[in-house]
Amino acid sequence: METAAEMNKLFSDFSEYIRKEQDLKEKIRDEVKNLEHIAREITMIMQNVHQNPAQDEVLKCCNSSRANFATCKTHYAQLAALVPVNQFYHFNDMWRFATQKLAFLVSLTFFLETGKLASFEEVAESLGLKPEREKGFHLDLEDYLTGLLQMASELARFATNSVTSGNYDRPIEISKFVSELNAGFRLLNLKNDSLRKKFDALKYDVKKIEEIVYDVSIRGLRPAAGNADQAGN
Amino acid sequence: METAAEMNKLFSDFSEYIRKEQDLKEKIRDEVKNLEHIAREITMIMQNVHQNPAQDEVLKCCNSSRANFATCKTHYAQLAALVPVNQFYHFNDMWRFATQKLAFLVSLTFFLETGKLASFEEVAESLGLKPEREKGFHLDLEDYLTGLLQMASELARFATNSVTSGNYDRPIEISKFVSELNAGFRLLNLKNDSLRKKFDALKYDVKKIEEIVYDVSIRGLRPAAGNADQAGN
Amino acid sequence: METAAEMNKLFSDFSEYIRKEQDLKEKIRDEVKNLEHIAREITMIMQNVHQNPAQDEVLKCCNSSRANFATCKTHYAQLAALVPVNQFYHFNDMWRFATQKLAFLVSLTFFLETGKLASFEEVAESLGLKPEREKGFHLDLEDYLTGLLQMASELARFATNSVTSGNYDRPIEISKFVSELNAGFRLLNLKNDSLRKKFDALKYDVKKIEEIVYDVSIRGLRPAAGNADQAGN
Amino acid sequence: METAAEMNKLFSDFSEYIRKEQDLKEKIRDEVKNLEHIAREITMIMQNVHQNPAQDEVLKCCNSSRANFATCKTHYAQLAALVPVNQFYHFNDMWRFATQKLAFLVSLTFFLETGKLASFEEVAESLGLKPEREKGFHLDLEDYLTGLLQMASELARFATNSVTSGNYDRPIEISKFVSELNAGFRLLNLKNDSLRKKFDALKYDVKKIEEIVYDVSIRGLRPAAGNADQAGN
Amino acid sequence: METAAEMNKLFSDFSEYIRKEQDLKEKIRDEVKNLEHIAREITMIMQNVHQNPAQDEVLKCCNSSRANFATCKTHYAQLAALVPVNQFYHFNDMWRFATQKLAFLVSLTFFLETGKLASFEEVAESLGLKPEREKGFHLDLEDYLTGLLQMASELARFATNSVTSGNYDRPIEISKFVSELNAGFRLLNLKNDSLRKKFDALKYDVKKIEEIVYDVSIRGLRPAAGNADQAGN
Amino acid sequence: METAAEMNKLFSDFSEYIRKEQDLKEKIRDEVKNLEHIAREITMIMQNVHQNPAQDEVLKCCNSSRANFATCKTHYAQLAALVPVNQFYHFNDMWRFATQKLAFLVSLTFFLETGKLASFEEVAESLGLKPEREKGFHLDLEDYLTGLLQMASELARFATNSVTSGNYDRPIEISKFVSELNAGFRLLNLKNDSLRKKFDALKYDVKKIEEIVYDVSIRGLRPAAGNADQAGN
Amino acid sequence: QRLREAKDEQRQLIDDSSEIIKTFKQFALQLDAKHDRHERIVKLSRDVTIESKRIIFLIHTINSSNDSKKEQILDQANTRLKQVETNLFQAIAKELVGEDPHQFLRAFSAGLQEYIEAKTFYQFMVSASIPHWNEIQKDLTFAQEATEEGAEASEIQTPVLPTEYMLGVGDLTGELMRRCINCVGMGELDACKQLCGFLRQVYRIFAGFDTFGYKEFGRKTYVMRQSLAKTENVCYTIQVRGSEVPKHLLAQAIHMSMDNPDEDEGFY
Amino acid sequence: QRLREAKDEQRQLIDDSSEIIKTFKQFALQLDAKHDRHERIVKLSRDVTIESKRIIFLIHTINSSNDSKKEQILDQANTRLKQVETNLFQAIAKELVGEDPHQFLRAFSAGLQEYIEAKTFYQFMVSASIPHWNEIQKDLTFAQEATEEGAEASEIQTPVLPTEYMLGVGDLTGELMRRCINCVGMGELDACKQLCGFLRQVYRIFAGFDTFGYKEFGRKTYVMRQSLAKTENVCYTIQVRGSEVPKHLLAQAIHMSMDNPDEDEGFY
Ligand SMILES: [Mn+2]
Ligand SMILES: [Mn+2]
Repeated sequence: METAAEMNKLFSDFSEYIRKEQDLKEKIRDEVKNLEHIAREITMIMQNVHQNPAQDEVLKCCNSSRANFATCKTHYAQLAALVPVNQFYHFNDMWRFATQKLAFLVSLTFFLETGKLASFEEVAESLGLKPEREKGFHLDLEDYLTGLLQMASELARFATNSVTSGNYDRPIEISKFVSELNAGFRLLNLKNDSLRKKFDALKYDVKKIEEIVYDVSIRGLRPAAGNADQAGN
Repeated sequence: METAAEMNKLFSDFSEYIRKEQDLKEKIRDEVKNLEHIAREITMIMQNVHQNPAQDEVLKCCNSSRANFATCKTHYAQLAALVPVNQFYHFNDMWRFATQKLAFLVSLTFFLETGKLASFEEVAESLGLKPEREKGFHLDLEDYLTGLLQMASELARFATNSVTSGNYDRPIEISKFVSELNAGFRLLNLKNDSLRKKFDALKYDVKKIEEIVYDVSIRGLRPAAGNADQAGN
Repeated sequence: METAAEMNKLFSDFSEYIRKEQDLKEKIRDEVKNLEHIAREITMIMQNVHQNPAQDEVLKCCNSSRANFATCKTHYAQLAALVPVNQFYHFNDMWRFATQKLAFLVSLTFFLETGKLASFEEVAESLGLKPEREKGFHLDLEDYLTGLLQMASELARFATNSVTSGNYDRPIEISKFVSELNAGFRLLNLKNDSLRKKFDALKYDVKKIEEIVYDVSIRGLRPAAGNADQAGN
Repeated sequence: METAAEMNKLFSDFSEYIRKEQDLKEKIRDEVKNLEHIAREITMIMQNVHQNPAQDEVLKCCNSSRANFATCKTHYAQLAALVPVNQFYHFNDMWRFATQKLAFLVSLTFFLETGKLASFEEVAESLGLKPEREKGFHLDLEDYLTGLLQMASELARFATNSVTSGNYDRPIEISKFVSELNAGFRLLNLKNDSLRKKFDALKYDVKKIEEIVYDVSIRGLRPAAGNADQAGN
Repeated sequence: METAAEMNKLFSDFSEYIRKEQDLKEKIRDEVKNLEHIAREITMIMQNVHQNPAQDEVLKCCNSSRANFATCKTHYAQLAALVPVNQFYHFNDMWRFATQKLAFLVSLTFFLETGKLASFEEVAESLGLKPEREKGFHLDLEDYLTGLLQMASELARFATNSVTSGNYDRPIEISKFVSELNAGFRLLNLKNDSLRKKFDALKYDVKKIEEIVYDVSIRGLRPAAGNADQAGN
Repeated sequence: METAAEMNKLFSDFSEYIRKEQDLKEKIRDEVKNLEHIAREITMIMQNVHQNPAQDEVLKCCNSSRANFATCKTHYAQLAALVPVNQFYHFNDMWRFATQKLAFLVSLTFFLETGKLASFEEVAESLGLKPEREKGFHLDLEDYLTGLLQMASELARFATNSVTSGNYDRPIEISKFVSELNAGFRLLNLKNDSLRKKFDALKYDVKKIEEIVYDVSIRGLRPAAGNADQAGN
Repeated sequence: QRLREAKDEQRQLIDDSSEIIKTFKQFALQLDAKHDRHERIVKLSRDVTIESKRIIFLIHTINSSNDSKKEQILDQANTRLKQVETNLFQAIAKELVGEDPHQFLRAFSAGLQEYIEAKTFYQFMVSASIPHWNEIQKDLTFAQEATEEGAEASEIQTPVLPTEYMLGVGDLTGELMRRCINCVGMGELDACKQLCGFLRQVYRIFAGFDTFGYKEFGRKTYVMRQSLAKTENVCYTIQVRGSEVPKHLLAQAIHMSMDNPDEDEGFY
Repeated sequence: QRLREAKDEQRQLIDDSSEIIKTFKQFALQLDAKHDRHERIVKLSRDVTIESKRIIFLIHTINSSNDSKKEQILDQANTRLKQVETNLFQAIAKELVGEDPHQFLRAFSAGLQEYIEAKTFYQFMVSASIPHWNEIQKDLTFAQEATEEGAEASEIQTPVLPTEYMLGVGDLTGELMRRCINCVGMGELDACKQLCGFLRQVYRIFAGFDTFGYKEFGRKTYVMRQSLAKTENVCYTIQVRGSEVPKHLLAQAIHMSMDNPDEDEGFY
């Protein structure tokens, strides 16, 4: 019975196809686990800045993180090798969470080193991701932005602990930075999704940091040079 | 304040990016509506086969459907033009349902015309879709398979109405075909997802059709030539 | 403090508004209860046709129903007196369910009496409702249509019980009628609402009735002249 | 600090009160477990009727059930002794499920024995419950009605299995009975509660049974008057 | 057909019974609406204490509330007249919510007047309820306790607003009171029910109030003994 | 019919098995209730430290707790007698909650007495549990860890109340301790279970305590010698 | 629309011999007309929502009560509100002529509520009070040109139902809470207290409603209580922090805490 | 495993001066050991599940009770079941040596239940009855080689808990329902009745359990009732259809209704 044989062949092909996809998912999952592991490692390292907010100690942590980011590149490269170029979004949910966390850690490290915002391209580059969808395995804009919001929250805590350690400069620097970040986010027309919710939380971080600056200002703990006249405004 | 300006620029870019994506979705949605509309049209046309299962009438319906499939090509082409090649899966859920229904209608039409299974490539071709992911805007295998299961269910109903109209040949032909289809699906290692559920329903369609064949056989309504000896087995 | 006074005025106006609306709702609810009560009565009467599908018994039930429809008119008149012009759709949900059920019962009665579809105007007239919004308290088109769909479902059951009582004519008559109804509904652009859902159920009723006709046909019980010989094969 | 001491005293009293109530609940639960155990036993006994629907075997099962109902009386008496007269409804939910199940089993047994509906008083009497609220530990009307609905569902299954055993009489008898039950329930103005939901299921049981009678009728298996012997085939 | 007539009679009786119960419920609902209306009135009155937490203003609100509690007694008396003595718990859910709210309002008023906890008997007496189940229409212990938990939550808010108005005394008084309440509740072995859930919220209220006292203390705003005038600033 | 007999044997064996297991569970449940009761008692005692954080008062509470821990030993011994060897984890869920709470209370008491972490062995010994599974009825490591996390949360509250009482030393001591604990927990590979969730909450406790130390520091209330001048700026 | 036409064509093709089919063709036209009207109103409503949200956003950019730009911004907001009324609500009103407006309420409810939120927010910033719904109704009532010869000119309107109005006011409280938080940043501490007082007033009234049968009110009251709590906490924070320094230094200190208060505009 | 090592390294780097840190390093080792064992058992269990499902699938391919291939298929099923026992369950048993097996029950429960489903399905096809769990326990008990010198050889096992056994039997009913439906297609009408009887027996027993505290049983009983109803409906259909022709013609007619009954193998 010829037709039956043909149909049989057809379905055997399908079966093979489905099996392959399941295997692929398994491999992706393994690679993502590696990324999540590194993310946890870096998180642990960066916890130390709260204990010891002196700039040279902070830079040590940053260096240590940077070494780990390098390792990420390898894993993202392996992930990219696994995922066919046009199927990025077919599997995207599997590594989304890890990427958000790593974006957070890169931008935190960057800020602590330079006092500046790590641009989208810089974060992508640090993790070995492409900055544009068209170019292949890329950093998704929403994941980058989610990472920035996580950073703002961590910086609020860092401002607190800096004061406790007698560093009154840092909260002011952080306040300026997070204020600008807040202004930036307000430019985005965020729909009512998960990003929007996280953005609403940002306002509280902003307020918290401002209160610290206020505490420092009102007690004259603000570092003098150049700012004294401004206070007289 | 230079940094603030930079950051402002950065976020304006993001804002633009997000706006564009929302616009794109709007356009995709419009195109999908067109596809869904055509699918409803064809469904209406194909309803007529139950009323009048004579082969020449059936073929008229099939012709009428084919004309509509041609129109689908245009819309799929427009959809393909909208969706960047590597973002197929980013928006896939938006047209999945329409594609499944169309795959069902193509394979039904094909079977009624030829008595054969429309292959994956033939269905893709009829709708103007690529048969392989790598080649661009393609037909997803699961959508094709879902379409086949919908067809089996429709054929069970068609078998009933054929008998009512005095056509005792057709149920036997359908029975053979759906039996083979069932055998094919059994080759697939389907996980417990929506496809699996729909496949479980197939068994009842198979049983239903067999009962009709049984009814026909037991009353000697089966068309004679060549099969008579077999009945004596 | 003037603002406080203004605010108080605002909110006491609002309280007054709400209070009046709730009073009105209470009155409407009482009237609707009466309608629901009658609908239950008629439902009970019409259950008898399944027990005894002989046409003369069926007509007795129909007569009995008709008497009850007359009573509905009074209650609808009272309802109409309560509801301000142009607020029909403000309160519509309260009697929508009862009206749908009554529309179902009227059209069922009508079909059993005449074998025809009760027109929109006939159903409205039977219940003492206006056929157009402009003319007063009216029958909503969608409620009428919902009633028809309920009728189709009841007719599927009636077809079953007719066969049980040895009446093989009726299923064929019903099949023709429901088929036409189905074709009619397919002409409508139904939105994804409750009417759409009920229309989806019509598919199953059609199928069910087709299978009954199938059973009757294959056993040669079909009464039409030309088929008698076929059954004898 | 006097107030604190007072408050402590107050809460110790509450604690004692709560403890007592929990103890009482514990005792009630033990008694209810006994009832549930018996209900399970009877359920097991009554399962046998499906395997062997011959009337004499059925009656054996019924006798066996009756013995168990007698035991229920003791446990209900003990329950009544535990529950203060005005707190019946405070704890009612604890035995509601068991009582519904037992009401179902009593009415099923009664129907199989007599072909009639066990009245409310008969069910109450069988279980040793009072038929009226005012008289003490009573059978709640809703529990009785719930039991009847469960019976209808079981009878649909019994009709199926009777046919399988070649007993074509029984479905007709059951159909008549359940039809009347259905008409009765339609008189009740059930609100949107759990009973209402179960009542909606009755519609399906009625239909199911009607279809069995249909199947039997269309194949000429329906026993004409006096064809009792045919059932014995 | 005699049985059918009997069954009809049976179900007519049930129908009558159900109708009576629904009528009773309707009457109870009306009475409960009155109670809820008063509860809302008092809620509105007590909202004023947040705007103006000065003790004399607070006492004015309390007086105004007390007048309303008196009216409750009438409605509870009418409710008691409607509900048969042994069916309290059959309908209890209908007024449970209102009673909890009133218990909350009584105990809040009492605390604001006296700084003490209103005992179970005092709350019952204020609302015209019996303090014991056996004595008739009573206050349920769980409703009383639920009221207390609602009060704790409202006091947390009141502590906040007192500080805003420059009253640093009150939070300390509230903290002591709620702490004791918390200790009392910890004695109770609450099962996993709705009360338990509300009790879990108490933990947060306690913490919230402790943090207010903390804020006041660390800024040296805490009135030393005899510093009452400071609060007036 | 042999098979039926075999089946009956099978199922009666199983019934027997279930019955025995339920009896045992009942006994375990009673014993666990005793443990829960003691845990509630100790919780109430330890609430007092928040009211009166002076060290001598705190120690009184600790002594009082210790007496209760001794009673636990008896109940754990009885529990151990009930649970068959190698079935500890079959029933573990029944006392898990109580043990976690007791582990929390022991480690809290220990810290308040000594300022140190109660080791796993010390907690096990205090409750009369074995530190290793091989040695008998033991303390589960995860339950111990859960207890520690509950302690951290309670210490955050205690830090707040210490400041309220003018004790500025304690928050700093607590901060150091909880920081170390946090570092310790970060060494563990926690799976996504309940322990992981509670560990996530630790983050908030750490932050809360850091903010208290911040408040104390910025107001120059920090008692350490070298910081005094800084506060004077 | 295209689809509708295609379907119409299709209907032409279908056999007219059946009475039922003929009737259903009529039904189809009726249903299509209703759906089309509904769709058009929904689109207008969506535009109202978007523009109202933007106006709210604009009002949030007001920086300080004595800011020179305040009046300018409010003028702009007012102009845009007028545009919404004339361009969009008039169009909705036209669609409703001769119809039962309640039949299409669901189509324009969202837009109407958002517009009320914007309108009352605007008015609150101008006069510290909110207009009665009767006032707003006036702005949504339009003179209709006599369309046919001899027909006299009449009034058409988009109805401002009291419930819709009140739901809009409910949402307003959320914006006022946001405004309060922003005010702290700008050192406008008195404004915070004023906002808090107003929110309490609104909450008190909502708490006094019988929300039975008005589900949305229950939900909104709950959300409003949270907004109020946040606002009260802001006021509390101002008070306890203010306690540490003389009052007149407080606002100054808060200003100091921001580096360039005057350049901040647009960020808040 | 790689990750574990990385974490271990990390732990080396951390300052050991703190007593707490030292202790937690110990805890980490303990937890890791447990998790690793758990993971290994889960992997074995997953393999058991996959192979058991395949065996069930294989048994479903048995086509007719007098099929020459029936024995062949059953032999193959038996061999593969033996392999599961020796290769996989023995490995699980080794992991459980010296442990409280209940601590890891969740890790191997799924596999064990699926294996029981396959095993009882096999046995049912062989003897129309199912083995006692004590019988199955024997197959999952293994002689352990004396690992250390002088140590005496002993037995190790993967425990077959009665509840797990019964849950597996619960799932078996689903397979038997499927078998019943397939039997109609193959014309094995007597087998249908036999299966239906067996299902009733199992359902009856499940209905008699006190499922209080055994949530899964409640759920399974419900599903089982549905399977039973389907099976009863199959038998019903056979009966009413069979009524239309003499019995001896029925099976033949059913065969006739399939074109090439002998070539169908593998499809069902
Ligand atoms: Mn808003
Ligand atoms: Mn299975």
